Amino acid sequence: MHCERIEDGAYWRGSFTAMGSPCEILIDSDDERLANTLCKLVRDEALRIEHKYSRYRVDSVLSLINASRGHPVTADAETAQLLDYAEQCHRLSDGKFDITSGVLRAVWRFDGSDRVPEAAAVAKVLEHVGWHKLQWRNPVLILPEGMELDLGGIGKEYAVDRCALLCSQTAAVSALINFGGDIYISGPRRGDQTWIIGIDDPHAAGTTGTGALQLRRGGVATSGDARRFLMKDGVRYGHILDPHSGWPVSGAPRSVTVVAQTCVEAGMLATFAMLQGARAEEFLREQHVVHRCVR
Amino acid sequence: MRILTVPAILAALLVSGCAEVKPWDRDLLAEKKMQLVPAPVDNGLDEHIFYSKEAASGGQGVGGGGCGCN
Amino acid sequence: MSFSNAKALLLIVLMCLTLSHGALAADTVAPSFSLSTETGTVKLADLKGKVVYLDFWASWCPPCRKSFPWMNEMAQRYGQQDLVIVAVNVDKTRELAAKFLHEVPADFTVAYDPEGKVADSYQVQGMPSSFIIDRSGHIQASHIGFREEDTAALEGALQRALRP
Amino acid sequence: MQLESRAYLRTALAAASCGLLGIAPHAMADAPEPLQVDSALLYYKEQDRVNVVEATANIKQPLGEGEAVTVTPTVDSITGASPTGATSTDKAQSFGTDTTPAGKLPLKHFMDHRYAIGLSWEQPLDRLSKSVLGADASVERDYNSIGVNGSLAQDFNNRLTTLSVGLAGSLDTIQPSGGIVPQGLTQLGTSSSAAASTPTPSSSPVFEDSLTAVIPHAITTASGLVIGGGSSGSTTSGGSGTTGDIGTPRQSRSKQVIDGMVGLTQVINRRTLMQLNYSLGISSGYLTDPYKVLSLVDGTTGDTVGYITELRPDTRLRQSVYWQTVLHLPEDVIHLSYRYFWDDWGTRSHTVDLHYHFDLGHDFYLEPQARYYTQSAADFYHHSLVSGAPLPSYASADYRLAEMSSYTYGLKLAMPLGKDGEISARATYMQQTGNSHPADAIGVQRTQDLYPGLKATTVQLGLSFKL
Repeated sequence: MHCERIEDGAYWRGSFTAMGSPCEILIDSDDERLANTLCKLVRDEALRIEHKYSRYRVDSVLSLINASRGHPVTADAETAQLLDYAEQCHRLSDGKFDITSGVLRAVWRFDGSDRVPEAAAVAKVLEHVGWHKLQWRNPVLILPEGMELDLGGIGKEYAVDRCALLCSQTAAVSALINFGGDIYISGPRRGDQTWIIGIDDPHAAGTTGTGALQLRRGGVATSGDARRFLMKDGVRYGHILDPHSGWPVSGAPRSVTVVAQTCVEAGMLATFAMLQGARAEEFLREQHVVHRCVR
Repeated sequence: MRILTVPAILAALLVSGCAEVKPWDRDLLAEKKMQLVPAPVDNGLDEHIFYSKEAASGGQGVGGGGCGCN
Repeated sequence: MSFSNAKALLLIVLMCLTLSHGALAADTVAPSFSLSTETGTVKLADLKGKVVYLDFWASWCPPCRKSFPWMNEMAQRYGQQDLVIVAVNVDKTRELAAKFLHEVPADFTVAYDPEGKVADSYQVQGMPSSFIIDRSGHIQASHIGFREEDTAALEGALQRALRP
Repeated sequence: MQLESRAYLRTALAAASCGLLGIAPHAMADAPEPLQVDSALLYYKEQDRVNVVEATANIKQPLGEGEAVTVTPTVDSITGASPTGATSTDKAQSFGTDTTPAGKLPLKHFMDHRYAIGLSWEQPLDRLSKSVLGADASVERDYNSIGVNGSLAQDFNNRLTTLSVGLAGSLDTIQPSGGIVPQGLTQLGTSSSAAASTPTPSSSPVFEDSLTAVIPHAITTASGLVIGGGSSGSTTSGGSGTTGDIGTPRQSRSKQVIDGMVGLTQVINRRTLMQLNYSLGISSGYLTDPYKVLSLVDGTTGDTVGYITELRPDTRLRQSVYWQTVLHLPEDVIHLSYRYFWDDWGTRSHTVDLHYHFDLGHDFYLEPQARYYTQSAADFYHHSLVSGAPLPSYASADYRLAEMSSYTYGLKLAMPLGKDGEISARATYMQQTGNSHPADAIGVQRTQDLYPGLKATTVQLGLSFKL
């Protein structure tokens, strides 16, 4: 954990790595002791959530569920809330958002190559995909063998909002929390100033090309990642998969960034927009949210 | 009818007496309890009872369910 | 109802109609103001060169509740193009405004004018009322009330004012 | 992929996300406005007379920008006994199966259910004016009503003044239970009508069952003379008469009511609002109460010797001036109104109504109410008629047309329910008093209370919430 004073920005910045992404917290305050407290608080919470819901940790709650082989598992309160939320998003997206679609990564590896899987291979994996195939009656979950849950679309954004909540409960100070592009801003900076957020330009990974956002409060999330795609016979396959077909959503933009009241909501709206494929921009305009859509 | 000169004068007083209340000074007037009929359902029930127990009726508004309780 | 009384009543009402007068006309210089905000003060003079969307609102005014999300969107959409939104609250106490802002957050500057002095200098006619002040400090447009169908015209006026 | 309707999805997703984090969702510009329900259950009880249980609700669905549709269903059930119009006398009187002991006011037991529905559509025409169009219908065992109404309100003078005009019309049909619409001013039970001028009914009135019209078919008068069962009538005992010949349709009458109103609302100052309405109403058609009679008394002894059906004019012109003021004290609010009502039936009435809204803080409030009402008698009101004397053209002994005054006291307590709801309890007590010993009472009538008056209490539970 590294906590340093950024003189020109007049804020403290804590940085660490969690959930496979660079994480930072910016605190609009001159109080070094408070900054350190908040940095530690945020890091601990981020690591707690990562340990609990990471696919890569054998002892995580998610791994235990994925290894339950059809035996009922009783979920704790926090996990139950996340499953309820996933179920609501599944319903609201007409089944397009499905946390059981993670297993498709077995046949889809978006490394810029042209290795598009055979239809048969995709169909085989598809047998283990589908929220309707499991049984979820809070707090008991029955996950058939071969199926896996993946909180990819929710976990990081949830961690951002959780950390922001803990910060605002600890001190009435403006803080910006950024876990790999998923951001929450708790309130206006001193002097009623805004935080300025640059948006990655997928065409030139790493440079802020598509204009910046000035925000006093709210969640920002980005769905879509320029670096993960396949290219075959001149056709670009984005990495957003349609759980019904098992194939990438056609005509999806390269990335969508959305601003909403919370990071979780912004992330879900961005994901819903990507799942709309060609209709992404129209969907976002209908939602009356501030957004950036990059094709 | 002579009797109507009273309302005409009342109206004159009513309207001419209007101090210019600025839009930003209408906080009290916007409150629910300051509406002319703050509880329409209570009002409707009362009107129904008095309509069926007295000769006089109405006066406050127009329309609203006929009833055989004359 | 005898005819003479009816005439009298109508005359009085018509007389009353003439009392009202419009808000500040377009192209007049926007009256200057200095108002306190949550974290300091905001002065119109400091905003020279920027386009200001000045909105008068109160916690007890239902359409105002609808205008805030739209103003948030405008603040985020045109913030970098020198648009400054100043929402002047005319509630008599700060608590009423605070309760409103808790439910309907503002991503723009909120200023307080409990006596309505600035509202009076702009001859506000209704709640909410908004004024678009161009970069040279002149009122380009004013609008009373807030309805969903008004937003297109309002955004158009903002874009015209923002055009360099 | 067809996502849920846009506005619903955004609200549902925001709510779900905030639910996950345990925080309250922020208001959104185009969130669909919630349904507003204001409902109430009323229990109305008169001393020895009528009981009414009524349930009603205003269900309002805003459609955005000030437009809204409101549905108002109402159900009430009325049971008990209502005065027949006959006066009490020092001897027992019997009406069909009901026997009224000496000194008691003859009452008629009945039961009825009323189902009513109202619909109104409120629409803003421009920033300063709005229109409300409505329709309503109500159905009872013996009374149906359908009506339409419309009103227009225009704001002037920076919304300090509002001029509103309204119009309503309704068509009511009356089908007396018993199937017969009695001939007015016709003596009961005798084939020959006391008043030569009115045609004799083909057969004496025959009645359906114990719920029949109040008109008896056989009377034992004070002197033991049995009137009734005339030459053509088939006296039925046990009150389970037949409805005339089988298959003849039940007789009915209709009446039309048109009401107009012009209203002026004016903001006087920051704390005071006033309203002044002038209303005009014309009712025409069958305005008589088919169930009411008048006692025929002996000119010297005052003994009841018979009964005669009432008859009211078939038109009525009603006018009223209504003034209300609402005054905001530092915390509390006073609602005071005065109404002067007059009609071409000769009734003049004054009504003063005062509500004092005690603000107890945090949306709790206590609201005592006091109402004073007084009216003069209709020209054709008579507590009874002298047998043998020339009949007036119209006559009714309905206590609601008599000279009387009434006091009503009420108290309402309300408290908030959740974020936008309210639960309330309300009770009122009403007492009507009139002239019990009129100067023109004859003989034995002087010993009787010719205007027993009415005492009634109500208990009402209210529930408002948003869905």
